[in-house]
Amino acid sequence: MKEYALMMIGAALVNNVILARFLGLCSFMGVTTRIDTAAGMGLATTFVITVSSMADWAVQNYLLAPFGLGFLRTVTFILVIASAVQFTELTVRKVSPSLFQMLGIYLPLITTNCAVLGVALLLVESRLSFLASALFAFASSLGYSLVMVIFAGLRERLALATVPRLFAGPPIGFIVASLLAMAFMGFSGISTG
Amino acid sequence: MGLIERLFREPRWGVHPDDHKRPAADAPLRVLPRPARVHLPLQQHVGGAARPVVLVGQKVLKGQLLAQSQGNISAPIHAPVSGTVTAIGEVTAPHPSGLGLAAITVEADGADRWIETDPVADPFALAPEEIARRTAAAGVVGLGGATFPAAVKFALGRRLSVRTLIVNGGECEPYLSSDDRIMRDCPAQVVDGARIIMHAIGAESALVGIEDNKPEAIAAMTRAAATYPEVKIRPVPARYPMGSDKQLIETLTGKEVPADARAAEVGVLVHNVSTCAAVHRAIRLGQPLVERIVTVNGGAVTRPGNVLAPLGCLVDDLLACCGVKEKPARLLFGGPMMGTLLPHGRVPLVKGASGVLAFTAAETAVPATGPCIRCGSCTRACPMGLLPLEMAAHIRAGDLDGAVGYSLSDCISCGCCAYVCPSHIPLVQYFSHAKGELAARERARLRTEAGRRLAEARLARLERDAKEKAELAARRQAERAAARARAGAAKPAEQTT
Amino acid sequence: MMPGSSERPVAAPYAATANSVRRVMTWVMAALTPATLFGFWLYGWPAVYLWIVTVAAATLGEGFCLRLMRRDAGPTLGDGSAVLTGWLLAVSLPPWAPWWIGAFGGLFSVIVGKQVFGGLGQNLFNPAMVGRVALLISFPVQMTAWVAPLPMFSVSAPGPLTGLMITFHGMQPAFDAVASASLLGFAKTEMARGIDLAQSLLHAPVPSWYGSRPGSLGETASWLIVAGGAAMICLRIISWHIPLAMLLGIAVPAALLHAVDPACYLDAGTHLLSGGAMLGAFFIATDYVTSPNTPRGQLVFGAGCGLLSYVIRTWAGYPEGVAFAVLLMNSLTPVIDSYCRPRIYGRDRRGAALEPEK
Amino acid sequence: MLAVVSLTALGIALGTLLGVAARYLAVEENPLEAELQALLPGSQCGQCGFVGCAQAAAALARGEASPTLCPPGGRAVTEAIAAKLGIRIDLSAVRDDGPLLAVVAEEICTGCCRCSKVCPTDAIIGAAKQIHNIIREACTGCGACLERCPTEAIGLMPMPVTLPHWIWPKPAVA
Repeated sequence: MKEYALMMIGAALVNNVILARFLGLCSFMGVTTRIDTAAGMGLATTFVITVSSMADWAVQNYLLAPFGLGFLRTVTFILVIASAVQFTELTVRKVSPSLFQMLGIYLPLITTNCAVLGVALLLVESRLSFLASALFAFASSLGYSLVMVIFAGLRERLALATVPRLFAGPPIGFIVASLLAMAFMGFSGISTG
Repeated sequence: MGLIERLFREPRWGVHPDDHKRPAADAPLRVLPRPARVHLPLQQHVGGAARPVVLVGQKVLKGQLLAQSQGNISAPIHAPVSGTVTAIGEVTAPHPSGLGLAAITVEADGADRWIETDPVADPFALAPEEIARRTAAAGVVGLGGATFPAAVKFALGRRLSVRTLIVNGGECEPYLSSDDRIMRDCPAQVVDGARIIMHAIGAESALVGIEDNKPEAIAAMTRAAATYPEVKIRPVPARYPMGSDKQLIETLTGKEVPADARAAEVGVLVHNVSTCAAVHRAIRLGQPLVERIVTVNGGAVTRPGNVLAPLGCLVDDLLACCGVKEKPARLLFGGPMMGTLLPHGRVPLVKGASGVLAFTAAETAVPATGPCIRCGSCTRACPMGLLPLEMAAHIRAGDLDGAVGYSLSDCISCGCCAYVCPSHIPLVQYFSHAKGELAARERARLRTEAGRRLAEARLARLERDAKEKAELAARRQAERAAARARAGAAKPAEQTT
Repeated sequence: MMPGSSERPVAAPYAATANSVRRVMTWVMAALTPATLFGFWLYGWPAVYLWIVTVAAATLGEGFCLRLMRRDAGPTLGDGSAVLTGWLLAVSLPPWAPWWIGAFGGLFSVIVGKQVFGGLGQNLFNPAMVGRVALLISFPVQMTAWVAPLPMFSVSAPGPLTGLMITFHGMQPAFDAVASASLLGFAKTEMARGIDLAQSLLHAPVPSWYGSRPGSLGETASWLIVAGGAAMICLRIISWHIPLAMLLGIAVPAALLHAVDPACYLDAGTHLLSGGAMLGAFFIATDYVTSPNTPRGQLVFGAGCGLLSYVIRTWAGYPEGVAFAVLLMNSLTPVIDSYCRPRIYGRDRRGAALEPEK
Repeated sequence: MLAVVSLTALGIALGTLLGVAARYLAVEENPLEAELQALLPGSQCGQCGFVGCAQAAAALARGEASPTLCPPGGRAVTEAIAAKLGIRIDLSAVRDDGPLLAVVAEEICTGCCRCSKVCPTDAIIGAAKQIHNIIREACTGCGACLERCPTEAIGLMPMPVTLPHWIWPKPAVA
């Protein structure tokens, strides 16, 4: 029990997908202009990461590993991820057309969000059990969503600030991201300690 | 205030500016020497402008109707002096823009002859509708500054069966003391006016809210209301903006007026003390609203005090009456918190002006605006529970819809936020600007929509025209063909014969 | 137009408070002075020099940035915010840290923590804590080199000249003050070595009631900090929400876990009185710019700061977590602000109009 | 071989799943074009370069036209279109001098009636050989009448500022 908790905290905060592993930066900079949008993106990505990680675990352990098809891993994983994304896209479009409009191109682009494939590949390497990998994937994506929402809040405020022209736009975004990463370093040592 | 009290009895809203009410409030009431001419803007109230019923050159008596109300929400204008109508044209409006406003100018003849009035001995024998009619005919509007026609409010109160009349003697604006003066000098008129209004709207009781920094007014009003148990005098804490309807209602009754709703919907109606006195005069004496008490105050004034002045006299006349120490650097109608900036002193006194403030250059000097440090002072001060700093930040960035998302429409422009701001950000101006822009946008939208309707109507008309023309042409052709056929038929017949 | 007024009319109100940004900053500095003077006395001349270097670096950094942006530096420097940033950073540094720690920290705080965002009021993170955390992760050795108190004018204390040597020329190993440890750091290393608290605390550095213990320049005298904070609350410079919530956020979990297992977890009193807890609660977390501005939001923010401080102190790699916790909660401030809004008059919490009550 | 088979099988399986999902989660196409047309002034003035507002709306929906295309609509319409299309545009680039009005110079007007025939909102009144007049409330300031006037008697001017239309200026940023 305690191990699971520690592992989840580690996945969500200490080794945060965005701030420590630097995955998923495209959507991190792309859809964090408003808190609502970022939360929607976080939810969609959480769903995709969790579902596709579970599916990928099954594919890995019952298909690829037994038949020695390791070289097909990336292709199959992307296939699974793309399907999950397609499903999510259909769902979002049905449930919340406004969110669909706001996410725009970034919704289908979850497919190429390296956080998704990254988590799946990390799981293969770590050889966790099914439950553990599901929890790890879920925690990772929660960490992703958390950082997305935080960053969206910060950018909402930045949009109103009179940032010097030299830093306006992406530069200040990356400075904020770096300061955020610095703050998240405070968590380091939790899962190992 | 004790330390413990300061820590734990923090008021929930508002500010407590230095009130500067004395010595002006204590000076006895003066009467303005009759001005040579008066200018009466046709719009001194909320609603439609009045329509002139006099001609240039016509002789008028004091109290004679000059312009009648126009539309459902409007108020008539009466002559405050007897004399001759010399012009119907534009004068400078009491407005920061300095734009013009249509007005009737009356040259005083010095006689001050009243027109024949129609006093009522027992107003309580009149039907409520008759009181409303007479009040409307007398041109009484809310004298606290809102200038909403009083009679319209009566009708509203009756329709929504209001039970409590709240008489607003808050006068929370610094410097102003005209309501204070009227309560001290003629409390009987105020109480009688309140009782007449109660009769007109069918209210059971009246609560008179008076800020506790006016002990003399409270004493005088208590004495005057002693014989009428239904009129209760309620001292309220002196805190700006206690004189705002919503805040006074909440303080006196504990009820909160829902957003976008009127006070009458929670069973109360608010009238200012000066309005009550004006209703008293309109009914008991039959006199229309032609004069008012106005506070002349501010650092540039030599003898600050309250002056009974005819409407339409110039600000310069009032200042001359009270004396000016130095050329005022800023002139205001109303108080410093919500008052109207005047472009110059040649602006006529209007019904809603409770004070004329003349400030010296030293008093108007404000520290330079700094950046917002998000201290939250404005949030704590806002009596409406808004977030002025967020709204202003969005407006500054040009995001008006963002400000609307922070409920800009609930802002009452009381000025508490800008008053407390340590960075001296003109928050209210941001909000006024945004409200104006949004209104302009709405007007543009309506205009576009009307244009579209017209365009569609035109297209339909053109189509109809074309169709009719085609039909007509077809009919003509048919007729011609028929005629030709007939002719053809006749010809062969001819041939055969 | 009136004489003296410009073409653009000015809107009401035509009255303003005597309060100003400068007055606020001045009061905060005044409230911070006793604890700082105590730190000077406790750690001697090196502390004074470090303070001067840090404050000067912050001020110069601000002036430099304003010059770069071609803005008039006078009024902005005059409001005292840069001095306060440097000051807050200085009091959170190890008192005998070399001068370049203060200089780097001061510059980093003001430039990266504040001016990059557009100056006062625009920054998203507390500038002093940005500087402190940047120093802590860049120079962990220097940033955790605590000294035992050597009160000024005592026999073994370094004089003004020796102090100069310490600050500007690196530490002099001749002093036995060197290489002491703060209580939190001590407990953490002992725990890591497998010695439980019941054992290790027996020979831990004993904190004295008035704050004579190894620690940051101005963080040790909790009673002076509390006095300064209380003065600020009375003057309405800050409200009580953040400090109270933050102290509770540290004390409640500390008390609970200490009750569960005293051998593993320090007690609440120790947590409150050590490290930057007090300074953080009264002076750092209460920074206007980077904290929420509604009471409810401030309670959430304060509790979050306290809780995260405790979590980082107890489980993470760093012995002190206040700076990280404040930065983390700073980053959440916009989110807190957008969800904790005050109730608008005539509306319910969600913003819908109330039902009229007759 | 196994690889091909397994991949194909996986693809077919997932494709079927998605197909089923698409059926259950189907939504009607967004009637974007009609919504856009509702935002445009509808005066068919042609200043955007399209024949009429319907054609402009179609081009907008296809993404072939910029939201800034409508001069009579001004900034308000541009903002509304951009919001509908979900794009951000720099509004400062849009010239908006506020609403415009057409005015007839009475001393030059010959009463030829040509302008009133092209006015999309029927805002021009006047009989032959009579001086024409423009109904302020109905004029959209599209300028269609300007080119038609043989004597150049019609001009556009900004709507005059009146008291209720006066707006507080935005405070100068410190």
